[in-house]
Amino acid sequence: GDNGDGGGGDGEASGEELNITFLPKNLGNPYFETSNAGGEEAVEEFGGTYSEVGPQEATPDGQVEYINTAAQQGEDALVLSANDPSAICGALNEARDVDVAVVTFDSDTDAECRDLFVNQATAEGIASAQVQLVAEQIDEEGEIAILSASANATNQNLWIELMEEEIAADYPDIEIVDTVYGDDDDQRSFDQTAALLQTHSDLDAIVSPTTVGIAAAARYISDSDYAGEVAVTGLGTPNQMREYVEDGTVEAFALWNPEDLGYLSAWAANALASGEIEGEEGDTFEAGRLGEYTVGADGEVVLGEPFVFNSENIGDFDF
Amino acid sequence: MTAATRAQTRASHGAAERSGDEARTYAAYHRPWWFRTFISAEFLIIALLVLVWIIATTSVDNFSGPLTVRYLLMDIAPLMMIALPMTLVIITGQIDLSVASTMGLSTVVVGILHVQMGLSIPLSGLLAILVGVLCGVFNGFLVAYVKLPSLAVTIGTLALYRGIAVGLLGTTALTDFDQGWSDLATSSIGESRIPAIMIPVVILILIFAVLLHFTPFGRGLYDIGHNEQAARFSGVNVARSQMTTFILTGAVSAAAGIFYTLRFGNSRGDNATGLELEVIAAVLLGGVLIFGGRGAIHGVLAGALLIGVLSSALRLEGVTVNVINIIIGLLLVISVLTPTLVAGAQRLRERLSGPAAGQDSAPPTSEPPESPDSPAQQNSTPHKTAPHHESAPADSASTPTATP
Amino acid sequence: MTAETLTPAKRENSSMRAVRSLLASRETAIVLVILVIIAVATSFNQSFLFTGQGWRDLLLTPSILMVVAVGSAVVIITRNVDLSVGSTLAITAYMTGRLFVDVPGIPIFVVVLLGILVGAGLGLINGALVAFGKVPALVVTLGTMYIYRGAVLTWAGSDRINASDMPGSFLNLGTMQILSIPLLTIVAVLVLIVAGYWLSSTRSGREMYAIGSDPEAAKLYGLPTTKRVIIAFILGGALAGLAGVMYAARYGTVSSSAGMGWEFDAIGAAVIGGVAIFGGSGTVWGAAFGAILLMTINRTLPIVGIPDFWQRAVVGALIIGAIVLDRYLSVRRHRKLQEARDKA
Amino acid sequence: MSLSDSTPVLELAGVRKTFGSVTALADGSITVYPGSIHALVGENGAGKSTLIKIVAGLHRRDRGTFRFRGADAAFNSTAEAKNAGIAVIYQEPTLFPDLSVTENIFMGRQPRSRGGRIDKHAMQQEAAEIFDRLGVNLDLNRPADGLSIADQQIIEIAKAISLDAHLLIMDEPTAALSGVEVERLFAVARSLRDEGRGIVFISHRFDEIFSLCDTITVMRDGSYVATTPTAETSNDELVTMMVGREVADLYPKTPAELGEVVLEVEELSSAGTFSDVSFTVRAGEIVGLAGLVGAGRSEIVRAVFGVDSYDSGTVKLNGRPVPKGQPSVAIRAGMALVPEDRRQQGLVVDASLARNIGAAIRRRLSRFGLITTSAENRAAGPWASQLEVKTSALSMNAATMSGGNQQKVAIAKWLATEPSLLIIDEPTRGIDVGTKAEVHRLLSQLAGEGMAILMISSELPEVMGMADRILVVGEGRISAELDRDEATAEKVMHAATARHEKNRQEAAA
Ligand SMILES: Nc1ncnc2c1ncn2[C@@H]1O[C@H](COP(=O)(O)OP(=O)(O)OP(=O)(O)O)[C@@H](O)[C@H]1O
Ligand SMILES: Nc1ncnc2c1ncn2[C@@H]1O[C@H](COP(=O)(O)OP(=O)(O)OP(=O)(O)O)[C@@H](O)[C@H]1O
Ligand SMILES: [Mg+2]
Ligand SMILES: [Mg+2]
Repeated sequence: GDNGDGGGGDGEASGEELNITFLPKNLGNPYFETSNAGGEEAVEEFGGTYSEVGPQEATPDGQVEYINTAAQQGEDALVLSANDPSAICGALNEARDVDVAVVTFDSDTDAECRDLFVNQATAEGIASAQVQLVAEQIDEEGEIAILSASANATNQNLWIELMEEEIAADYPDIEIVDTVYGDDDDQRSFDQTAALLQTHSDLDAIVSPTTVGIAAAARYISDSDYAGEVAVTGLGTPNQMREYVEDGTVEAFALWNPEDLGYLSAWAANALASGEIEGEEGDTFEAGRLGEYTVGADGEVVLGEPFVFNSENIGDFDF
Repeated sequence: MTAATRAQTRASHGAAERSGDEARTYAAYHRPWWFRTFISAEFLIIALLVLVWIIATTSVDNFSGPLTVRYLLMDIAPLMMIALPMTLVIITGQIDLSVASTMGLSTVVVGILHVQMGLSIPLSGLLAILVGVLCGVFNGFLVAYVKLPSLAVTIGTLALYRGIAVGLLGTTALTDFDQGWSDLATSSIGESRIPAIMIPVVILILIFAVLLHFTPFGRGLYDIGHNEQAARFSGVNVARSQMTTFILTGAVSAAAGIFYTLRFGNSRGDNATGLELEVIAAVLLGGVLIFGGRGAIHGVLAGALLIGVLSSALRLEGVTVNVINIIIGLLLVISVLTPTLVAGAQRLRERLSGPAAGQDSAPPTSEPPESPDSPAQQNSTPHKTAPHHESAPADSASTPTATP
Repeated sequence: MTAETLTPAKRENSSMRAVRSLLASRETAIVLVILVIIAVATSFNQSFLFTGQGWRDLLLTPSILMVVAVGSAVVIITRNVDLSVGSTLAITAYMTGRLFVDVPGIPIFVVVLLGILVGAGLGLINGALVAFGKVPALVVTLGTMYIYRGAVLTWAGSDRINASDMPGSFLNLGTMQILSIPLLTIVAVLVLIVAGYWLSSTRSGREMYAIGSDPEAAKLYGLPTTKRVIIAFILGGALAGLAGVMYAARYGTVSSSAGMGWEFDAIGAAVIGGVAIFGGSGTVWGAAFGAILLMTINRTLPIVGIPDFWQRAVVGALIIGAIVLDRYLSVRRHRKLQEARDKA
Repeated sequence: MSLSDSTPVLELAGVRKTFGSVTALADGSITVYPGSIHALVGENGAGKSTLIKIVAGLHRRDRGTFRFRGADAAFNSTAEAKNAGIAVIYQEPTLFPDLSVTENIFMGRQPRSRGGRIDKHAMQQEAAEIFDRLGVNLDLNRPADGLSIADQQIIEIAKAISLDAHLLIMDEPTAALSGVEVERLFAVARSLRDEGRGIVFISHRFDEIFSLCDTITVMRDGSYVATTPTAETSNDELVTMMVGREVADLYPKTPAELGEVVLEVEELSSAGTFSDVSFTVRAGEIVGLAGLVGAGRSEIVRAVFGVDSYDSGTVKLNGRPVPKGQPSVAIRAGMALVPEDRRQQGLVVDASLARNIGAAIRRRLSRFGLITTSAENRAAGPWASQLEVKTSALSMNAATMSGGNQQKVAIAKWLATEPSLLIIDEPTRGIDVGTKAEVHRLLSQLAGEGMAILMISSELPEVMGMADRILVVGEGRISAELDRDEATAEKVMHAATARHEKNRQEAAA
């Protein structure tokens, strides 16, 4: 580890051992709990020190403090999901200046402020998986609304944009009537669902490309008069959604395996911090049980295709 | 010829006429200088700060690293800035809970003017400060002239200003700020580790220290906090002074908002949510009495720094924000509780040492059961507070103060 | 100077007086405002009121804040304030989930009881610090707000309770309706009725007002001020604790940030409802109606086409409006009395 | 009704109470028998209120004997005293402004019906009965907030009566009452006496004492002086016992040469407090404002000084108009006001001596807008020494000083502004006899140096001894103007109560 003149941190003391910090969008988010568990698993495999820090609220300024702390501590690598593409750039670059390897996953920053971005799936793939899910569930016609995380979440915004394009092109009878933001906060997402249903009485489906949102929407609808009337789909974790899939509120939803995402990100960080790769296009690295990955354009590494969960297969998963 | 010398001549005159005694002279202070310096609430918090700093330097990895001072100061710069005018407000016995909301509004205003409308940073900053001043005027008007309780008013404007900020931008964030200015906000002074923001912060500190401790205006603020009525009888313009303090908090909060915006390159309605409580915690930790009338700038700075150092050190130790919250909360409660505990212990000791007087059959010659200058007794004189007036003056007397 | 000419109709017919004071009361005014808002919202969107779901949400949404606001109102009436209720709510909400996870099969009523008890305990800490420590409530509860929130953050970490962690029978309570009235609303109304009756019709209740009206005079009267202040805080805590359990049932997911900012909403509701911030006057009914007003406005804004981002601004404007109105009314009353006395 | 063979209901002997450095009560003694109305008299600050606060459980005595109904007593709270059967009407009404008149009477012991519910009907009825007995007509449901001092005092009385106590203590209950109300109160007091209760009555009005009370205890400077049956004493004898010396010695005003008109007040009016007030004060002159407590004298001078606003009229100082509502301007124009309540208005008691003395001249003490503690110390020292303030250092808080010394500081603070007009409200209220004489000497000396002085005092001998000219205020109007030579106690009292009499006649008609 090369932690600058950090005053004898434990990185140096233990020689080869790498310090890797995971910084999710916010704490208490089950999605990141799962991905971070994957990260921890990987760090244990290659023998580093894993730590997890994060803000309470999913805001960029909250993340900056932790990025600064990581720089102070002379961590070897920082693995984070960005709350804002540019707001945290300055802090990230300062961290990189003191030789902290920066890997983003799940939600990217501008390409020039990180070394690698581990993408869960291509944005097109994610968007189109969700469009197909909702189209199937409402027979390709009707009003749908989108319940997103915060209005400036990079990944969500990109997916929403792509979904809008795809619907406009391929599904003329589907109309997106509203896009609202639950800020990845339960209560707010829950209340937003209620407001959506109140405001748009002819709504046929809610698509929520965020795990907190989809769970809140499903929970609201499951015991309301809208159960069975309004479809809910989007991106969710099996454990959170199990109940609603079983009671029929939710037919199917999609997600990649967040545990694998964290796992891959940790390996990528390892490869960077140990000097194995530079993060250039074409670099390849080993990612434990997932096999070998190649860095694509703009320093992007893609995990794979999203996976669709439904009542038949949900019992096979526990995360 | 000053008033004082004239008084002196008259004094000697009068004394000579009356009794021929020599005119009495008075010592300036009844306590030696070391007592005044070291036995004070402010010194206590400074000592605690130094202690925590030493412990952190010696036992927290990386605390002595090159980046710590820089990030620490940048983190608490808004806190320090707003704590200054907040000190003035609390010394007059009022409170301003709307500062963080004003700050949030200011970042939104800067964002809209600069990013969306293309105005330059200085111009949008100036307009944001103007908005902050307006926020302060609104608070100040309701408190000082309409005579509404500041607690209720600023709980209202806490929601109102935040609501306008969030309303204007929704949850979108504007992030496209002029890079030059953003770099300036996060730059350091020359080659040092001190962030450049400390230059305006130090200037503000000096201004507020002089304003509070060395001007008639500052003296008036203490008077208002101790006893608003007496202040008015002395010719202090109570309403105008209060108005001024609220305008100052508004303006400085807005300025802190500009720094915040540039540092994080981020204009969002919910920026700095909850900072008001941290500011108030810093001010109270620094020895300012919530009822008004007591406190000093150096104590408040120590309070703010203490919060900053604790947070920084604990974060480096991998302790998350929750434990930091608990520690700040405990410090706050203990700091306000200490005088009562000390007085209670004293009373207990006196009660134990004297015979149990004041029971059913108090012997006529028994010793005083209570300390003769126990403030609690003086306080029990029946006196009627005006209905709209806070219980502050009455209660403050019951909190034994640790003034040297 | 005597009062003869001032009040010619001394012993006015009591039922007439009741009607008149009802019409003039703050509570009536707020109910009217709420009704107007509901009418406006319904005219924009029929389903606001006339569907089962609309009706249920109308009643359900304000219920939890109502319970917290009732507790806060009692504390404010004694000339204190409790900033820690949001954190208390978070603790008991998370505890509720934890109990179901860690003690499988625990009876629901035990969980409810524990929620109330823990809330009361946290309130007792506040009350004891305020009453015995002679420390202003604002500072104490600011401190305990940090401490309680920190405690639940430490306890929960990044853990969160999901709907599937809690038994369906418990979650059903969150949405269950009895004769089309949601159970949580019934709980809130019961709390309100009991607290309202206690404050208006018992000695200890009236003493709350006396203490808030003039603490010094209360001491001269020989009222047990310390005890009463502690009771107020215990009650405020217990109701926040109950609200935490209700929160878990209603929202199904609980994380450590539950109830963030509720302390200001609860105080805001009380102030809007006519509870004077420095104690002595106002009713829990007013506070409860204030809570309903706040939550109903929140839901109405999007319906009438105002982005709900403006919701906090409206809340703030309402609070300011309410205290300015109170001030205006009291000045006017004083002037009238003054004039009446001059004429005498 | 024989006094000697029954046990006294209240017995105090050698009771002492100090507040910090102030000895409020040095040797408090009184013995009250059932079926007796016992007057407690003494000058302001003699310790009467302190004595009864000890009986009421509000203060704890430092030493001395306290027996209630034959048993040793020491109440730790007012609740204990109340439960034992002691009802107290305090000097200042202590009501809950937000609560109704009825509730104020019964707070903490409301009649209850089953289930602990307050029986509001019974409560109303009981309150109505008490008010009938007192012969007053008050809206029972209105809040106490905004009631006149008189009405507030009546509620206090009703409260005490409803307690049905063995001992009823009334600390200046009549100070704000009109003649009719006083008569009613006396009737009630006599009937309570006839029921065998003990009553302690404190008043500064001798006529009331002589018509109501059967025994009189006199106090002076915190100590017991004498107890005598009313029948065996006289007005003059009481005064001598209270004051302890010949009255004339105390007021050494030396005639001074009158100069220009300094203060000129024309047709000053303020709704509800005073109307059509016009007067002048000349350099070297002491003008006294006399009148009953509550007549509005303090309000007049507060308006003149600018602390309160007024509706119409003009104030001129040295020929130039003084804008209303701006004390800072009045101070700069040369006006000074030593207010009546030094703890609440005159001083910031939690601030140091130096800060207090410098408080009104801060602008003058600052250089380039900056003020330092040493500048304040330099300015304060000479004034403190001129007034012989007894304290150890300039940094001592005013709160640590005795009342008399606080008053000196308050005066010093205003003399430091070098005013051309000094307004001084109750200059010697609650300060000891020695200091009193010093203050009088000082005022006289200042007038001699050409200062114009406007003095308010409720002590008739003080006004008559000190003032060159006396303005009598009754119900917010100047009802008489008397020169030093023509002023007699009778004339002043007559003018002060003139409108009271008129009211009483109107009310009777
Ligand atoms: N709480 C207190 N702290 C300090 N000094 C006090 C306190 N209460 C009373 N004193 C002082 O004790 C003395 C006696 O006061 P007290 O009120 O008993 O007089 P009093 O005889 O009732 O006078 P008055 O006729 O004006 O009501 C005064 O000098 C007063 O200033
Ligand atoms: N708190 C109050 N509430 C209502 N009326 C009041 C109050 N204080 C004073 N007043 C009224 O104001 C008028 C003047 O009162 P104040 O006691 O100041 O007169 P004063 O002549 O200065 O008497 P003092 O001898 O006490 O100085 C009276 O009519 C009185 O009833
Ligand atoms: Mg008295
Ligand atoms: Mg007066």
